[in-house]
Amino acid sequence: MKKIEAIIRPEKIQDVKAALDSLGCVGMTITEVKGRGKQGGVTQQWRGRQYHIDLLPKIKIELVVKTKYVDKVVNTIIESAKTGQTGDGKIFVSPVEKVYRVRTGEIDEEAI
Amino acid sequence: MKKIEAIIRPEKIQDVKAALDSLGCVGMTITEVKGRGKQGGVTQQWRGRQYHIDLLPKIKIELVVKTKYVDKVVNTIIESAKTGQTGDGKIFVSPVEKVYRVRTGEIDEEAI
Amino acid sequence: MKKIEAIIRPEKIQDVKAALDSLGCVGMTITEVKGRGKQGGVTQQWRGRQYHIDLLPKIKIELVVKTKYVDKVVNTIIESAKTGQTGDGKIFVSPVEKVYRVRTGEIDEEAI
Amino acid sequence: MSMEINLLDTMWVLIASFLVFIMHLGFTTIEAGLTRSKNTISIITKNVFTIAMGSIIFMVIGFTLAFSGEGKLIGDLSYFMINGLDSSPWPGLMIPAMAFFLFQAMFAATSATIVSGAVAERIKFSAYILVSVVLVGLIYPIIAHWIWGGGWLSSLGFHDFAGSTVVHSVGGWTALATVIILGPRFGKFDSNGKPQAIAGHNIGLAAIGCLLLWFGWFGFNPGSELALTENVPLIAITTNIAAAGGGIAALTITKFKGGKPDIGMFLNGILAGLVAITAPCAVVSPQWALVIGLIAGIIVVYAVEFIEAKLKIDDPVGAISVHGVCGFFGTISVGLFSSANGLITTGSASQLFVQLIGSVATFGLVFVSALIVAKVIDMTIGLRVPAEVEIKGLDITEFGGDSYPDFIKM
Amino acid sequence: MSMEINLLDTMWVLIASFLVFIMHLGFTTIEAGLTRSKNTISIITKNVFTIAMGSIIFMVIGFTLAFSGEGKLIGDLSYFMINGLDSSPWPGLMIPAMAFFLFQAMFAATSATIVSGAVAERIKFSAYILVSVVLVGLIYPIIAHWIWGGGWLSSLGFHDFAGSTVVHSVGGWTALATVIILGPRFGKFDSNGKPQAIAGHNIGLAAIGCLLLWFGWFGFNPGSELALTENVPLIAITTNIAAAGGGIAALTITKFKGGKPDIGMFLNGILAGLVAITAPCAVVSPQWALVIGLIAGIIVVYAVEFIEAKLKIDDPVGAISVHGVCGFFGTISVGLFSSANGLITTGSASQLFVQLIGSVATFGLVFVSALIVAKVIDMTIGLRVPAEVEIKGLDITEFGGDSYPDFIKM
Amino acid sequence: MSMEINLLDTMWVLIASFLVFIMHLGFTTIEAGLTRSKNTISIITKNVFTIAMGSIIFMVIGFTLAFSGEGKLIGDLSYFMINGLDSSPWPGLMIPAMAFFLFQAMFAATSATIVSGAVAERIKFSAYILVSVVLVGLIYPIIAHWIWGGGWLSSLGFHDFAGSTVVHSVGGWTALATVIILGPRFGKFDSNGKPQAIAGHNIGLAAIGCLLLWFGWFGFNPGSELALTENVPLIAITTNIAAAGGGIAALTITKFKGGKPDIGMFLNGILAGLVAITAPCAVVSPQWALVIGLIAGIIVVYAVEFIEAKLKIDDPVGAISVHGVCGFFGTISVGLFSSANGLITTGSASQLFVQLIGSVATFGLVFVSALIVAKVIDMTIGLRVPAEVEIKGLDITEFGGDSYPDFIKM
Ligand SMILES: Nc1ncnc2c1ncn2[C@@H]1O[C@H](COP(=O)(O)OP(=O)(O)O)[C@@H](O)[C@H]1O
Ligand SMILES: Nc1ncnc2c1ncn2[C@@H]1O[C@H](COP(=O)(O)OP(=O)(O)O)[C@@H](O)[C@H]1O
Ligand SMILES: Nc1ncnc2c1ncn2[C@@H]1O[C@H](COP(=O)(O)OP(=O)(O)O)[C@@H](O)[C@H]1O
Repeated sequence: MKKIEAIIRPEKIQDVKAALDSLGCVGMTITEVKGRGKQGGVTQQWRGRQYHIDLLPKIKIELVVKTKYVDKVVNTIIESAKTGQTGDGKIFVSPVEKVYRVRTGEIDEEAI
Repeated sequence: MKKIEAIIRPEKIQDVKAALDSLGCVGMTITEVKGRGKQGGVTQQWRGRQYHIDLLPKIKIELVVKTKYVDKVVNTIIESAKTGQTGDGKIFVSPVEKVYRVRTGEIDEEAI
Repeated sequence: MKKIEAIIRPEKIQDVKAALDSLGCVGMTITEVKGRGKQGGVTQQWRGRQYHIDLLPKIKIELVVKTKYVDKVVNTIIESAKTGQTGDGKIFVSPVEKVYRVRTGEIDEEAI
Repeated sequence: MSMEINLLDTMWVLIASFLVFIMHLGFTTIEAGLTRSKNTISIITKNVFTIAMGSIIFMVIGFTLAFSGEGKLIGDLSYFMINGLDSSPWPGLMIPAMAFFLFQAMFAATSATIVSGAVAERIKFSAYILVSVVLVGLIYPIIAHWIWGGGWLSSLGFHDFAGSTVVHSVGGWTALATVIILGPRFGKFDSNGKPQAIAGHNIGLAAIGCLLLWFGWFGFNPGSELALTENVPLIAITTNIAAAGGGIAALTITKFKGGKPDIGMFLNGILAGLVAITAPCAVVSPQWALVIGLIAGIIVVYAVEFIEAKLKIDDPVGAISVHGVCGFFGTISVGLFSSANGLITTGSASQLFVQLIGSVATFGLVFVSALIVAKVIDMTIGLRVPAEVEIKGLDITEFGGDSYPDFIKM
Repeated sequence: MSMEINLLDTMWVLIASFLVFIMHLGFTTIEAGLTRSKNTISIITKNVFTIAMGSIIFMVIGFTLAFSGEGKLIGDLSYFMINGLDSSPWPGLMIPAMAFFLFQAMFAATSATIVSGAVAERIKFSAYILVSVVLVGLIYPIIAHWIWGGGWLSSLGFHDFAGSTVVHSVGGWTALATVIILGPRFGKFDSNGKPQAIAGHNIGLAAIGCLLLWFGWFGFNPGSELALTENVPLIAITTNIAAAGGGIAALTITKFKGGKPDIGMFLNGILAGLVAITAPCAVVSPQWALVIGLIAGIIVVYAVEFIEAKLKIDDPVGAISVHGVCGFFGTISVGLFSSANGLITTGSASQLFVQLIGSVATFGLVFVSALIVAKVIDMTIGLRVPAEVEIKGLDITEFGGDSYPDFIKM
Repeated sequence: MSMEINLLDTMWVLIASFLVFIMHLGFTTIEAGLTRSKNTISIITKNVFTIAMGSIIFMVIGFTLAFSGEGKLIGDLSYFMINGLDSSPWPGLMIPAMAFFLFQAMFAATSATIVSGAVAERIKFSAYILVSVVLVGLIYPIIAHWIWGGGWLSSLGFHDFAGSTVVHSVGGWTALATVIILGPRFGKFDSNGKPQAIAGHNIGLAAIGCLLLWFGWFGFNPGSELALTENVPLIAITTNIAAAGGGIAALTITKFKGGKPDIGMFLNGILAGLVAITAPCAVVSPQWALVIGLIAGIIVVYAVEFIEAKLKIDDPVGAISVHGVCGFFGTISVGLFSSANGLITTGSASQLFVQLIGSVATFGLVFVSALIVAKVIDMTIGLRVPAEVEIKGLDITEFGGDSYPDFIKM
């Protein structure tokens, strides 16, 4: 099993959710995060004075999936989250050794 | 060392903390997250119109523990977080290669 | 590639960001979290009655970096985030198998 | 001259003006509360702008167009820049002309601030400025002239004591015309045209707004007597009981329709009752006022539903239903329930007929002229922000700020 | 008839009524601020409901039970639905009956809204509706009749100028009885019975509430003169200085008791001073008013502590201490500090004795009847929401909403 | 005696006092909104403390120093503890001495609450208490005596109708002196001395504050007539139009200077207009009032910029610019635009000269004495919290609380 962590634009969350739905991939956990990278940040103002915020709001989606589905899921996320402009985000895939379902105690592939 | 990530119901956080305490397992980091899965979401209303929220508030607990404690900790979490209804959450275990304590620079098992 | 997760004091985020900047390490994702550990928590009061909060606000920085940079980045974070008092935080390093850039579909080291 | 001034009346009208002023804070907070946090600076700036700009424009041009001259359709420029107004009594009243102006200025700006809620979360700030300037400087003064300034409707005997039509319907119909051109917010209707709920961000703010409006209405209606007479307590009572009735009716209906009592509709119901009683407040009994309030509270729930689901019009705070529709109902209710000449209370239909004429004529003028204004703006500087701006929120894009910088938001 | 109306007095009573109205916004915001965000829609709906429903019920039945007839214990139905009230002067006053009614209606609803804070975060909305309807429609009118409507306590010379007992103690004791049946919130006491702090969610809202209440009290107390006399400035001063004294005393005590100045208790102390001065405001000097305020501010801190830690009663906003206990103290303080017949100021104990009788009799009637009402509700439709509902919060469960949908909460 | 009391005037002054009271809620909310959430309890406690403490101190000592005796520089102790004040008319007025006192007490506390915003987010609570006690008990009374209490400036013909100098400049210059000693907030200037923006936390609260201040100003200025005369409507109009002008000017300037309309400056601009019109409100025409407002709105934008970028002084809410600088401008504007003797309106420079003398003398006395007070406090108990306390926020450290415990913050 693998964990897919996708950092995406907040405004894309509905599209990504819908795309994953149509893949039958419902389970996920999301977190509000802030990120920086190539994208330049934004300038805000406060009582006439400008200031720069380099950490921009992003959403992190975490999905644990069976290894064989990783490519499909990653591609789906890329397609539905892409705008082509800097700041679209990153996807990280990492190993997961065990999965448990709290409700039933089921483990690993049954628990996903 | 392993990282245990447990997604649980927000209302269970006190119970889980207490259970981990009695295990002597104090260190942890928690994050407010939202999740979806088998659990159906909730219907809210706004000025008389109903709408559906499929991402429900959850809490993610992250603990890095020595490998030998993993089973004990996981079981303790399962016991204290279970209600038996869909939405109880998931636990993921994944490898951690190195751990540092910022304050002292200690590493690995000393740092946990 | 490795993922570095650093849990630090919120008041240190500017210093850590600046230190990482000067290393040329710009990309990162941060999350507001709460943690407990050796640090004792705080006592607050509400209408004259005191209560204890054991989960204190922390910031989690996540960076995915090439394996060869791990030590440098970890040391930089330790230096810039340290105050010497309990509660300074932890750093965890774990494996990442694949990285994608959503915007371009680039993978792995090109995508970081 | 000073012989004719009644200082007690003067004080009453001043205090009523201050109470109407605080309604602007009511509108600001209720509209901010019922919209999303990414547009809070935008809506607040618009509402505060409205009272500031409105005070100036109404002084420069609005007052004279509304309240001068002999014209049947519009005033003249004899009080341009309120030149000539002083502390001598305003004709027909025992208060200084200055006091009369102040009260009227506070009124004028409320009609514009009504629009602000309906167009929220997507109108360009520059476009809103134009709409509201035309409204306070021209459209509102014309209707005020017709009904209160000696124009043709006042000659006809049209009765709109405190402005169900002059203020509320004018605001509501301008809002309707503008949002038709403006279109719904991104995501308000799904691909099948089914309306979606877009929750506001702060119920506490909304409640502050609603109760401040109720509070301010004690200046709006009782103050419109423009003197402190023995009839004023009745006006305060009818105002209060209609608000109560509107709220209770709307709360009850949502409970039985949707399964749960709905705070948003409850607050809207209170305003609906207040808007409806505004025309008849001085000529109905407290008991009929309660009935008017209850009916308005029912109307507003179904009007919101209808406008959204059937007309596919997006009105984030329900301004069209509350001010337009219930303003219309309130105007008509004079003809139904007036102790002097209501159809139900006295059997005579003549007043009802006049009320209908006035309401329809107002609708016609306001709706058509607002439609033209909105269309012209749309074709020139543009009425609406681009989609990305709307999605990111107007605060960060048009105003460069964040209304709650310390908080983590969704 | 119109000869006897004093329009100046009429205006004063109207304005005072409006100021009392705004106290409802004060209660709404302070109670919302001092409770958790998962119950904000619930508390707001209850408080806004209270003024809406209260206006109606008091018009239908409450007013006539309080202020009609010759009965020593309760009025009759001669003013049912306020039939017969008009603009002729209310007996003994120079203001229209309608103005008198409006002022009294605003008062009645405040006693119910006091209860709302104490029962917050766990009462069923339907149960709250019943409690408050009985309070405004029956219990409050009885006490008002006893003390202000020509009943037995007024014959005895009981002095409660603006309602330390009639309004505040009645609200406070009803709250006490109801929460005894209702029980504490989940988690308020740990397994050893030690009280736990449950922090509210918005200090800004709470401060808005406290200062709006202080503001509204300038209508509550000075308005209770029911005329604009030369004594009114004194009443405004005693009111203001007691509020100040109550706040400063409570702030100081918490600083020396708990180590840090406490904003929640500071706000409660201000209200304690206001509640206490409500009975004696017209008969004490500013200097004694300051003393009364200071004492009330001390009392409230210890009363909150005692009720929570010793009686194991959970009162989220301190309503029982502020309104019940300090209402009692204020009533007694007439007998202690009145310039005319206070024990300390004049050495005579007779007034004190009457004040004690009245306070105790009120406590008896209100506490017992509220206990019965709460018990009956509990045994029929149920007084309290199920535990899961309480844990999830009343907003999402009973009202289907979230008060701050854009924000991430704990 | 009662022959000489005018009850209408009395009522007016009472109502004006209540309106001035609500300005304290305005200050509380605008200052809380414009600062960070980690200091919200701190700022709210300070502001609410100010009105509570101010009411007491002004009763004990402030009033007598300001308004008693024949001294040219300061009053005597004949009204210590307001002994001797009763319902007989205050000399020269037709209102009871008690009413005059109440109005003045509300005024005095506002000058202290101005300081609270400038010193926000870093002053020790105990130090703030001392500064504000000295201000309300000594500094303010001296200036009030000079200008309104029969002192040397009133003999000179200095005209400050409602307190541009007495209240606002006194508050502003005290703030200036205190923040000079106090120093800027951590992070306000970078290592090159470049000012950084430190955003406040709640624009909704700030807007509530601004509009409540505007509302309260209808008591502040028109109430300062201390009678209900035919001139009062004019005063209300000039007040309103200057507020509008100040806001519109500031909003427009920020748009053309910084690229985006700025809500914070917009609100500051409104207050700037109000502060400026406070001295001349009774002696200028509405047209000149608009000009005064517009100029004040421009001044405030540049003053904030100058104080921050050039003087390197940190004033989180702009209190020095709004109250100090625009108070000065308003005082001068009497000499420029007064219908009776303004330089621009009549060509005579003598009044302008007197206005300059008074403004400069006030600045001298207030600035120097506040500097001494702040320095003495700094050298004894300490003026400022330690750096760690400031970084963590004053709420958790000095007040043991969190203003929004349910929310996740940055
Ligand atoms: N090395 C990294 N480690 C963790 N997160 C990163 C890293 N680089 C980028 N990110 C996350 O991805 C987001 C988008 O990256 P950015 O460089 O701005 O855009 P793009 O990937 O399109 O060039 C960032 O805001 C941040 O949250
Ligand atoms: N595949 C997954 N990857 C990541 N998180 C998941 C996944 N499936 C479920 N979750 C998390 O677990 C929570 C509970 O899952 P759910 O399916 O609703 O209940 P249950 O596990 O009891 O059947 C979800 O809200 C989500 O946060
Ligand atoms: N075992 C752990 N797993 C995950 N997070 C931890 C663990 N131990 C500590 N932390 C995180 O690190 C933070 C600092 O730890 P703490 O023990 O208080 O300080 P120190 O490391 O200086 O002794 C905690 O608040 C928590 O967020």
